Amino acid sequence: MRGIVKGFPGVRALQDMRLSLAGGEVLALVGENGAGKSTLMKLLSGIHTPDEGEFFLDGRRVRPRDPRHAQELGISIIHQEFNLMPDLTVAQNIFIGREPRGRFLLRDRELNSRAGELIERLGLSVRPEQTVGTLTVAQQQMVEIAKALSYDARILIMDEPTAALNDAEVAALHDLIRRFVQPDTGVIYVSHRMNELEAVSDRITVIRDGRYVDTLNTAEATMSQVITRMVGRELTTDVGPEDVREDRETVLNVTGLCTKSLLRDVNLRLRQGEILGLAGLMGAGRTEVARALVGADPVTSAEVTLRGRPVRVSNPADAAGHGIGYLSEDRKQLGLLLDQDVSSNIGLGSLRTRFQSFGFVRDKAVRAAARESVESLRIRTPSENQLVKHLSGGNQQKVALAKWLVKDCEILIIDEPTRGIDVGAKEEIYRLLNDLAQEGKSIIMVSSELPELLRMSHRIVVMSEGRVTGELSAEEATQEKVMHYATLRPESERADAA
Amino acid sequence: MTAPAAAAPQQTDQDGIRTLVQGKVQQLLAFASLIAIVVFFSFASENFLTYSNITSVLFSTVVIGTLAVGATFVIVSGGIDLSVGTGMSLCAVMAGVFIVNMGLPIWLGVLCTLLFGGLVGLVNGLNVTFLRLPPFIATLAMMLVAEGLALVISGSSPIYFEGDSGYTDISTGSVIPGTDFPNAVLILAVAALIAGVVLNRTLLGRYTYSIGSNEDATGLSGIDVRKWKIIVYVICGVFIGLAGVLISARLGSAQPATGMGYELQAIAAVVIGGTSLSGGRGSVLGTVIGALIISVLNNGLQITSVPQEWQNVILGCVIVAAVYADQARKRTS
Amino acid sequence: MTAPAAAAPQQTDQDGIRTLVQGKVQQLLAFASLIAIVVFFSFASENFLTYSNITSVLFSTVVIGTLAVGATFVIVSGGIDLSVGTGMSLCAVMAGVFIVNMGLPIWLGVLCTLLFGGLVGLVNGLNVTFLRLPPFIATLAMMLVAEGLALVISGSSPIYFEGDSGYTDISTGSVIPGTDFPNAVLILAVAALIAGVVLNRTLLGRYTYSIGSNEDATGLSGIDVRKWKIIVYVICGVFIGLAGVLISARLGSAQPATGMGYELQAIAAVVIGGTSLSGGRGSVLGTVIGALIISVLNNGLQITSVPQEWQNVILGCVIVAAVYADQARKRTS
Amino acid sequence: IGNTADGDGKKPYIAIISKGFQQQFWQAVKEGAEQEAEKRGVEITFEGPATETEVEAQVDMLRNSLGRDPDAVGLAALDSRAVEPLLKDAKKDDVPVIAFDSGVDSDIPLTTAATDNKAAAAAAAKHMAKALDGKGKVGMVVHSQTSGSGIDRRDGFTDWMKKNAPGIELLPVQYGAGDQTASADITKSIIASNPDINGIYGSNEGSAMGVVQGVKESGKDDIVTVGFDSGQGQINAIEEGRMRGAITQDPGKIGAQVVSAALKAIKGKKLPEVINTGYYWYDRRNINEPQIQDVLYH
Ligand SMILES: Nc1ncnc2c1ncn2[C@@H]1O[C@H](COP(=O)(O)OP(=O)(O)OP(=O)(O)O)[C@@H](O)[C@H]1O
Ligand SMILES: Nc1ncnc2c1ncn2[C@@H]1O[C@H](COP(=O)(O)OP(=O)(O)OP(=O)(O)O)[C@@H](O)[C@H]1O
Ligand SMILES: [Mg+2]
Ligand SMILES: [Mg+2]
Repeated sequence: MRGIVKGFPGVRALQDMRLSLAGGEVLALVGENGAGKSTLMKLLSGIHTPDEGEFFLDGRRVRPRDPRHAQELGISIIHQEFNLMPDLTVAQNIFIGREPRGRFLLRDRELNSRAGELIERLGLSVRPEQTVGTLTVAQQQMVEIAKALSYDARILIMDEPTAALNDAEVAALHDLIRRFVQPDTGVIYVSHRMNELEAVSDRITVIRDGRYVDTLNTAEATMSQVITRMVGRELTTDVGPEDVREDRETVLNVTGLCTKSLLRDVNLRLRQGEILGLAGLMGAGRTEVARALVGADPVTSAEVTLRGRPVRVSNPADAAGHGIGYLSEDRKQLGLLLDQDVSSNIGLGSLRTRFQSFGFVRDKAVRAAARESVESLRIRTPSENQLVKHLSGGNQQKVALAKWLVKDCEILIIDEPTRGIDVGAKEEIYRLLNDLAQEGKSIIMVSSELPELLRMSHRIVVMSEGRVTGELSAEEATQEKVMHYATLRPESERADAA
Repeated sequence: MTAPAAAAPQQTDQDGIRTLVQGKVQQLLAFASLIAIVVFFSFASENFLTYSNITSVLFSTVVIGTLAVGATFVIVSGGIDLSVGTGMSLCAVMAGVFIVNMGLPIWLGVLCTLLFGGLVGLVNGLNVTFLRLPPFIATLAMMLVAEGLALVISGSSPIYFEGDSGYTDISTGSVIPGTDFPNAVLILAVAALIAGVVLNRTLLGRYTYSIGSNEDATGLSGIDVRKWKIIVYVICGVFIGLAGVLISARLGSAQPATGMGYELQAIAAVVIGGTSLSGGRGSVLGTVIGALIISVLNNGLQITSVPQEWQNVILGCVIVAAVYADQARKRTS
Repeated sequence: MTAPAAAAPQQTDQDGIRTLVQGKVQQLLAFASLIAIVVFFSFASENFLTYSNITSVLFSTVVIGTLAVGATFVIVSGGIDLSVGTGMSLCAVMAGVFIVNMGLPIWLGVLCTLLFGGLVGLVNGLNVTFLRLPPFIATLAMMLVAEGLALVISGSSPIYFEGDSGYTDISTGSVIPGTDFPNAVLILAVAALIAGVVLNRTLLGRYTYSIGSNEDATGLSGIDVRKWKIIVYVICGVFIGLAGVLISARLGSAQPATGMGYELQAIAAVVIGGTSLSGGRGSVLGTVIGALIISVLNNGLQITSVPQEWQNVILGCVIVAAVYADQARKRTS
Repeated sequence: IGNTADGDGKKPYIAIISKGFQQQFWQAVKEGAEQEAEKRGVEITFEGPATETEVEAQVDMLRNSLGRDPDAVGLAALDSRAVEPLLKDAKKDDVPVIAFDSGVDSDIPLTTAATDNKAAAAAAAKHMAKALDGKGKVGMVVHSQTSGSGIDRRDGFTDWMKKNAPGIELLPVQYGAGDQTASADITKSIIASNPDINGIYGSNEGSAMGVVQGVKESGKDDIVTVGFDSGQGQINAIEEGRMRGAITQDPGKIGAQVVSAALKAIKGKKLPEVINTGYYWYDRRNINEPQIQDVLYH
């Protein structure tokens, strides 16, 4: 493709963009948040139409009109934001539009068995007849992947498929990709995880500010070259945790946390000024711990003390009252008001404490704070009045995070805080989190990116199947040790899990 | 709202059997509210559980039930249809025009009426998809237009199906030999069965749930959302036409001014039956149970001679209790 | 549905000025439909644009307008309130009980009525939050209960405010010296103004939009969603009470059976005014314009002597046209 | 301004506001008024709210029609108090007001053309009692518990029964909003809970037809039904013997009287205080008599 231009009201998303994908290769597409990657992919799959420019497929000029047309052209896409029907089952989602059927009726048995085969082939941990709305974000991501792979596509576009995945699942996905690539098929792979580009891609195309910058052969390029081209400057990656003295006060102490569905006897201790990493594989129960702590889900038993005083947190408002904040891993469903603007979103959590007088909202103050966040997190938006749904995925994530940074929480529980955020901005966020810890705030950080956890945490608690299986200090923690505990099967009563 | 399990169609599969049984149990539990009410009234009045009273309860469910089954499609797809009530009067009037004024044979007149109902639905569907009007507005407008047109076409007076005693048999006759079990009830049963199969087992049904669940994602999956939405409204329209036939056959006349208010009752039946107004979830069986709950309550309160001004008060409280119990059960199971 | 810019609160700021102006222009354009209708009728009938007819139109907007402004809160928060119509009759009856039967002074009677309205809203709010009933069901039940209670309490006959001519002055009197401009219109204006400020500028308003936009996300942001939702229903209830006072003062009597059907008109006014039924978007100004569009159309069609059976047909078509034009403009701008 | 009637050759204009519009009864009133208007060379408009509970809508209609500068107004008020201020306005502008159907509790209307609903309902009760030989159980399906006509036709019926037919047991009144289907369902419930019922009364066309329908569907053909109003369905039912008989008013005459009285008022002539428009009992025996045929509407 060449000469692609696409504008939105107030934004020029793409200018003179070009790209080429050869048969049998995996092309990685990288760029900062808001650089225009997703927009480009949407043009390819017929969701948007370009203002200018043209696409060529096998030398023939094509113009994807709509998603169906793109499918017919052999283009299959995994969107950055999920496009799943929460009320339908996994199988129904995967084969939507291609249901096996007889003359009149659908053949659901066949549907389920086909989905079952596919799921098995991909090694997913879901059942075909599970309702998608009940799955975790990571599982939903896997369903998206299964859906895209189930088309016999020639070009597979994956927009940040691994943002919500664990290393193990990422490896499995890369396996799949390698199996998918045939001499006449190709993959465009968008990711912010630099280390996986080496593993999966053949070439890397870098874009910046909606413009084409360069294309490198993965084998010849170093990551710092890529990053420099991406952000237009050198990055320093020197942030790491400052030491926390052991004798610091314990802020939050949780013992015997159980929930109906998964958690069994979880114990946690969080010290002042500490960043506590929570590691585990998909479905280990980290998100459940976080949600249980802020009272978003009911717990069957738990003893929680806050600075030594026992407290009962029965809903997130209580938690907020105690100075506990929670950033959800699911920004779209649980984190953001998509139809509202950036400043409303950023101000939401602290309206009552920071931005009101006599019940009236002080809009100027909200907007000033929002502008500050936009600057410090480098949120790419025309103004703080832009609606959040018009931001790129990574920038939405930054807005969700900014809401909690603006609010002065004593304890911050952040679930996959850097999901979909580019390398440059990640550094900013790490720096900010570190500063918070320095100020004496305590942070529980859930992340599926082990390197990130290893780098940021003072202590790492590892979970598996709803139990805590290990605890490692920053010094002793290594990738191998964490994985060891994460894959440990607690001598669980498998019966009651079933 | 929080109950995932009233969810979309259930499948049969080795793995899925547990889900299936759970689902059935829950439907059974929704049914339980109805049973509880029936049991209560059976004790409250000896006249309640008689053959003739049961038929009359079923008969009184027919019109609301038919409208509600049609509306289920629209509501599952995430829309709403306020035009079912006055649309029904308009269709009844058109049945009169076709059969009485134009002298068409009954079967043809009925067919034309169903098609006319489909036309009403088509206009709704086009307004919702092509003009992109909110369904509430599009169908509210149709409600007003249908109310007016029914009066205009009929000249504001009922059309009587005089000579055609065959026509009233559609509702009040009985094909079951030796009984007076009204055909209308059988027609509703068959229509609901077909609707249930369509919603559960066909492409159309699948896409209806899909659109209601996430319209954008459905579109991005390459499905022509507009087309299917229009079809959904047309189906609802055909049910409006059917209700128009059933009510006019029951009364022996097309009453042009009788439909207003039925829409709220129909939607209430759908929602009591566990279909979510935000779309994506629901079932025809639930709707039928919802419609039955309403008519059993009405009948039971009348039969136990509760003073009429108290009937609505009690009706409101029982609806709250029934829906609450239903939801609470779903949450815990 | 697709119009982003009727969105949440507008801000004033250097940067925001363009957005602000755009927002205002769009509200102006929604207003344009109203103006177009007014201009049309001015040409169609010389009796339309007279002082007395304008006051007539405004006066006839009062009750629907008041209910619609209250319902705006609920709808912006993502709920719905079907009980505003019969709730209003119940409040009117209670005003009669307080003032006529119990002999309270007028101001106290009115205050008690507003509180009673708040109580109705409180029950709705509790049913929606603690019993987790779908708002449609909770308020449908309240609609039935209120309808029944109004009849029970009043003994099914109107309560007349005979001796208290002061009471009717609340609606029909005029505080503007030398005119007969009805107070009710001024009261609606003031109430709408306060509601607008509350919805746009206060914490409550902001949370109302947030809850309507994404209830889960709002809750996880540490906001006590239940509490604020209850408050929203209570506010709507107070407006129901106010409407009860205004209508009974206008009619000089509390009519126990007059409210049914107002809920649909009130919700229609809200939706025509650009508030989305799925919550998160809308404005009080839009609602007032929506209510005006309905009453101007009613008045204009009556005053130009359009045959009554055609009035609803035309009303429906104009609503489609007005809402479509409004949305098309929003899309292009 | 009120007097465009004479000088400039424009036809006089009479605005008529009724209690309803869609029901047969009001359509017949409208027709009578229109025929009279044509004959007398006047222009009229006729409108009414959708149901008899919509007091405010009627007030708005009256207000709007006053805005059209009528030469006279015909009004069937749903609630007298509610229209009082507007009647005062009319008087101020010298617009004569003719009340019809039920009286307006005010001295402004120059005359009232109405049927005595209570007396009419009493007549229905009398015929019911006669048909049952003065004993048995009687149910009532009434169209409204709040509107004037509903209350009068209920009370007229019950009062007469209590006073004159001690052998008749009246069941609690049920209300069906005049909706035929709802009234039919109610009738069937009444029959189900009182299998020994002997007669049922329906207080307007929709209720009466619903009663007939309900009786038919329940198969208890020996139940005596009496009703109110006429209409093709009711006439058929009476001819086929499914209904004993009904009270009809003379809506056409009411409409005509309103127009002619209004014309007299415009010309400044004196009017009687009440114009009784009468009511008639009709049944299988007398239905074909000319004076009955005259007052039946369909
Ligand atoms: N519908 C829209 N309306 C307005 N602006 C938009 C819209 N969609 C995208 N944009 C803008 O276009 C730019 C490119 O967005 P895009 O989603 O392509 O970024 P991206 O490279 O995928 O970023 P990320 O890594 O965060 O996913 C952004 O500045 C974004 O704000
Ligand atoms: N709403 C729900 N209904 C049913 N099961 C759920 C629900 N939410 C989570 N689960 C199940 O609970 C388990 C734990 O999920 P959780 O989200 O806590 O894991 P996690 O460690 O955060 O993993 P990840 O986020 O990577 O998937 C999963 O197996 C998931 O299927
Ligand atoms: Mg992106
Ligand atoms: Mg998680």
